[in-house]
Amino acid sequence: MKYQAQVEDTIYEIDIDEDGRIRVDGETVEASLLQVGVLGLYSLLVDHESVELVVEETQHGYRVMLGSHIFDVKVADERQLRLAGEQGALVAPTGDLVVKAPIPGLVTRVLVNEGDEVEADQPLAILEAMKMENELRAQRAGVVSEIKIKPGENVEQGAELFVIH
Amino acid sequence: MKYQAQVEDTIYEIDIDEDGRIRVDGETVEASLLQVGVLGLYSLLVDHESVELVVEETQHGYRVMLGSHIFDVKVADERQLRLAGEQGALVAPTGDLVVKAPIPGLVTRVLVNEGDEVEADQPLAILEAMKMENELRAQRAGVVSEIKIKPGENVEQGAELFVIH
Amino acid sequence: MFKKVLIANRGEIAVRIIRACQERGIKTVAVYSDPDRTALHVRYADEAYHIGPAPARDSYLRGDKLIDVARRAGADAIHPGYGFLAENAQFAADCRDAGIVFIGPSPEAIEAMGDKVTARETVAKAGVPLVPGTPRDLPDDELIRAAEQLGYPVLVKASAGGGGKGMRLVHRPDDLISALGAARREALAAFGNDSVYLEKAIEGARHVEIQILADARGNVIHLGERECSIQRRHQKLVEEAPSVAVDEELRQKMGAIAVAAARAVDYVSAGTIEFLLDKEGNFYFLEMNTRLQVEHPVTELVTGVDIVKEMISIADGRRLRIKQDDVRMKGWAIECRITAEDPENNFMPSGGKVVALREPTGPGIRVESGVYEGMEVSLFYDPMIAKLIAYGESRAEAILRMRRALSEYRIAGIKTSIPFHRTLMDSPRFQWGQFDTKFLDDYTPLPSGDHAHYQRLAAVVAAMLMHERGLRAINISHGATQDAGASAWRRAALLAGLRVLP
Amino acid sequence: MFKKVLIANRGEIAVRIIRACQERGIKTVAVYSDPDRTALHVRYADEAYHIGPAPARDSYLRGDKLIDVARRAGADAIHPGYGFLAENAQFAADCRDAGIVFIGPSPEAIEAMGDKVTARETVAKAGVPLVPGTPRDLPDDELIRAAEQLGYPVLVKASAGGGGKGMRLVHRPDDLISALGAARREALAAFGNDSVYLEKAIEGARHVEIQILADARGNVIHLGERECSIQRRHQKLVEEAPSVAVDEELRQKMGAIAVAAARAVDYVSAGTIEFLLDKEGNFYFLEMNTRLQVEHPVTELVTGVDIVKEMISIADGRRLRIKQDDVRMKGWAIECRITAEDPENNFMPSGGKVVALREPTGPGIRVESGVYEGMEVSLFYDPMIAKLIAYGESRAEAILRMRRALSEYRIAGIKTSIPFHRTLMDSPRFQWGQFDTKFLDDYTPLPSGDHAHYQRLAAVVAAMLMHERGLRAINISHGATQDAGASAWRRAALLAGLRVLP
Repeated sequence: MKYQAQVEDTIYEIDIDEDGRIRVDGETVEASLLQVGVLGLYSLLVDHESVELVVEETQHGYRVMLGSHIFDVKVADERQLRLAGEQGALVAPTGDLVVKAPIPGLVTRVLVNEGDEVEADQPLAILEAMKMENELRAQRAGVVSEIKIKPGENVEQGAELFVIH
Repeated sequence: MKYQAQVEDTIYEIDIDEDGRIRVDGETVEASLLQVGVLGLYSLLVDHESVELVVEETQHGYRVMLGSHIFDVKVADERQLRLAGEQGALVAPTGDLVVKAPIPGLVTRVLVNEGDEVEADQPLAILEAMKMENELRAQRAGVVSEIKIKPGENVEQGAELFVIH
Repeated sequence: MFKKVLIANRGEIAVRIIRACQERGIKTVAVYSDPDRTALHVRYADEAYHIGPAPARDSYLRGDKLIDVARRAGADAIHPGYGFLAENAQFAADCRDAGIVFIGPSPEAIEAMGDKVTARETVAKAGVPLVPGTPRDLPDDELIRAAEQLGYPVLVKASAGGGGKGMRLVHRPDDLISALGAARREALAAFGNDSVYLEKAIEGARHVEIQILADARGNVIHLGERECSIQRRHQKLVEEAPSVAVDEELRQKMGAIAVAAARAVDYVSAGTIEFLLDKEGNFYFLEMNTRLQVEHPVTELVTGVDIVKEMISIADGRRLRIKQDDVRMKGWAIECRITAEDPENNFMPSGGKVVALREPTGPGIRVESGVYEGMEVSLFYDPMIAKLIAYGESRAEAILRMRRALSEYRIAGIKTSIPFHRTLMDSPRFQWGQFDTKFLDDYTPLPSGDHAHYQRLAAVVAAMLMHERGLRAINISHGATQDAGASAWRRAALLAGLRVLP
Repeated sequence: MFKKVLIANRGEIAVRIIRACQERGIKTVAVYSDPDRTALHVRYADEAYHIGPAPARDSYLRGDKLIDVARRAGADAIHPGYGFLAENAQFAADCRDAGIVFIGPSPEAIEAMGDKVTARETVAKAGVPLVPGTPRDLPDDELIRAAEQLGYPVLVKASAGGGGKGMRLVHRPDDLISALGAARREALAAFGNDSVYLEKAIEGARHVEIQILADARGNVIHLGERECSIQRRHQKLVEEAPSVAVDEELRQKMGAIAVAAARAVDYVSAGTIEFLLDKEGNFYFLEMNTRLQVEHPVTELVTGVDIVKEMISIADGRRLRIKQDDVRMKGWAIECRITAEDPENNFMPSGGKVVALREPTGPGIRVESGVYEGMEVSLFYDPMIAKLIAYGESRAEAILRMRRALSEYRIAGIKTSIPFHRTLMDSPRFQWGQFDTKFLDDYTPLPSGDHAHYQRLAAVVAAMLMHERGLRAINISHGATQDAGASAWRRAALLAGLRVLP
């Protein structure tokens, strides 16, 4: 079975055959991955290197924490790749990005206006929670097409706050 | 709902009503019992006393570890009590007791003969495991009615070794 | 000695105090809000009482309920920990009025040090050097004029409270008005009081504090310094003892000044005098924390003194068991605060359920924690959930142990500051001890040499997990029963070098 | 310094050595048998190699495989830990021949001290006092005559090996023949050699041992004593440093004798000289352990010396960093061995799956462990799975901390020695330090005053759990779907004061 895994900007072609042999971009690796008693904690031995990692499932793949690194990996199998056709399954999504509240809190300030162009990482609003002010930033560049909150509003975790086009 | 719980030689009458109020031998206690994240670990608050305990299910009830104590509790509900009739559901079992191997090992010596009367705690055999000799003792007094092993035999965990009548 | 102590707090500090009481043979009473029913402090205490819903103002800040529980439980003393009511003079007074010992300083000492402007005036009279600043309660226009005289940069600070709340650094006159507004809002929200004042910002300074212990018989000693310059938005993240910037001569000088500051308010109990230490070795009084400090363990490890047990003895009226000459710092200790915050996302608080936990152990490692497997980390309270402390014979050994321990620490299900600390321990500037309180403002972790390698491993892991899931799906759909499917999946998974524990 | 060290061991000691290497910046190579694939030592090491099936003779005792793995992995040294190949002179020689440094003494020193009779002869020449005894390899009839001359009670001991295997105490001539037979059988099974000898049994004696460190340049120092009298069937269960029976004068006397014993075999590395100490302060050489000892942490805590790191430095040819005059014992440390044994059932080994684990933490507590949640405790290996060590400024504080830590320790799914240690810490004779090596022979835990109270709580808990299960059954059978049933059950459970985490 063939897989494509994307981490940051790099795409890896991974092939796992019926006997469990693994090739990464054509190179054979010896790997053993075992869950170790508790949810999400795994022991990986790869060509004798020992790595312990924590894995969470995400919408398009897995979030893998190893060492002091955290990687969001998107992964697709042969079938998904075929369905996606020439483009590949792992092209970055386009269109609208909905910015949601990562924590519940009080909106103390809104720092952009509808129609503003924003950079990736630009602050959009200030959310107060646990008596601290937290900056909410844009995950990517774009145009603020909609603002769904006002200063003084209390928002729940996951509430939609902005749409960036 | 009425329950009878036996620990060692003491029997407790416990009543839990529809609102969760608990009476033990007629005395009301305020109790809250919560599992705390991992299997078998519980937090008990009883009349404000805080106790953490580890619970395992057993054939007739629960094995409860709290403080440095370990209690085997037999418990029966109203329905079981009715079925058991006058005698009560918690009468000690009579008849044959099968002594099983608590660990796998090599039988190095058998210390009793068929027909011997044995006391509770009397050594029955020596099992060697982990390079150590381990004494296997009678759980209760009785007569050795059957010996199912010979010195030099390897036994698996749970293998039947003796019958005490 | 006390028979029973109520701990008016939660989390790691409540656990720390319960342990100290147990080691003194004193019974303990925990209190808990709704979400804390199964918290460690509830389970480790001898007794536990419910005091209200999640918001602190309805539970841990309700002094009346706490005193009522203490009475019902027969507790003869209350330890407030830090935060919540620890520096609330009214609560300390209410305890006294109720005939319950408050394990901490007198209401008068809390009051005198609690308002920062009064505190500055009081210690200045005792000869303690101050950073130039303004009186409190000035209106904005007078503060603006005062800022010109002090010279920029200036620091806006809340008159009440601490922990960096309501604090703002201002470099240019243009930014002062908005900073005053923000600071007043934050102060009002945090302390119910929007009074602020200005201080000249000392640039390139370190935050160095002195731990003191004072008994009710007039004995006051200091336990040396702690270095707390690794801060983000005025919140300490890493502390150590001793400080690379303090030699024995400076230690005794700062210690003597700290003792004088404590004596100025007839201080009794454990307390901390915070100083700014500039590059030339000049130091200035910042404030006094009239309570047990988060970072007290680093001092305990280098001096061998159990500060919490000493606080309890002092509150019981006993004489300090140690004299200044007995205090020797030996070795080096570093503490990393483990917070439920996402260091990859600007330290945004991160709640959720702790699905897996493994704490580091072994030589030289101490963990102070309120975390357990299955815990729901609530956004109602402070995000600091644990502290990891490493001790070694030298600073280098302590850092190496901390690196080792951080690499063993696993908290799955929530985001924590652990990855931040791992990169910090690898930072050459941190390793050389070359930092001031601004260190984190322009801190970028060194690009790690193993990033590309680990990225590839992450990709392999994701493919293996997806492969495993595919095999499971196939086998379950082909299997006659779910059980048969599961065991077929197990077989298939084993073929692929995978195993799934039941 | 070494670039990479292979750890030829498993469990807590492999983890301990990996940590020491990491803190020295040395890469580590773990080895594992089939059941140990996910063991902590495999996960904590930088690399891991499979070496065979579960039985130690096919894996951890296969010196040839270990040397082969060291070559393949590019390891320049091997640390053997304790047990397995740690005192196997042939393995040490094979390492040397393969050009790999054995982190331990020379094969010659292991050989000289490994055979107890040779060891006695060697140290006697160096002026070390011995317990009167017989030569080895005598037939039973000569041993029986020799016993009469020594005077009863006598101790039958195996010539090879240690750890109490093949040892028998005999009080009456009538029992000697059967004891000789049993000891020979056990010795043959354990060491492949049925040679035994006799020693006069010293009654009322303590087991006190001296830790020594010796470098390759002729420097030999001792790190004071450890008290190891709390033994069951000659297996140590609790150790402490220092010993209540040793004052500074006796310490220096025993230390000097221990150094002389080490010098008698040109010893290099960490090692331990075991003595019997009688009530009059006379002491007799028992044996030398030519390896790292299980109980080394108590010495580390009171002296501040990291013994494992010192062993690595010494093996690298470095000079000892400390001199005898620098060694100071400060405070008190106690270790409890946590074994997978059932103290309620004659310490029968207890395998199984660890379904829940919480290790104690906090001030003065150190845990050395190979246990993790989900671990299958195998009966193939030694039942010691972890060590709990408490440090305090006095023996009383160390005991109180140990009690506190034991009360926090949770290992569910297997039986462990924790309940035994809890009652031991409450024993007045233990608290007063009044014990010898026979202490456990007639030890009965004090009847605890809370037994009846806890018995009642256990009954309440069982009824509540059965009630909860009944509610669940009712609600599931009434619910339209399983999900609805589960949530109805949750509601019902809440009514009953119960909550079930998902």
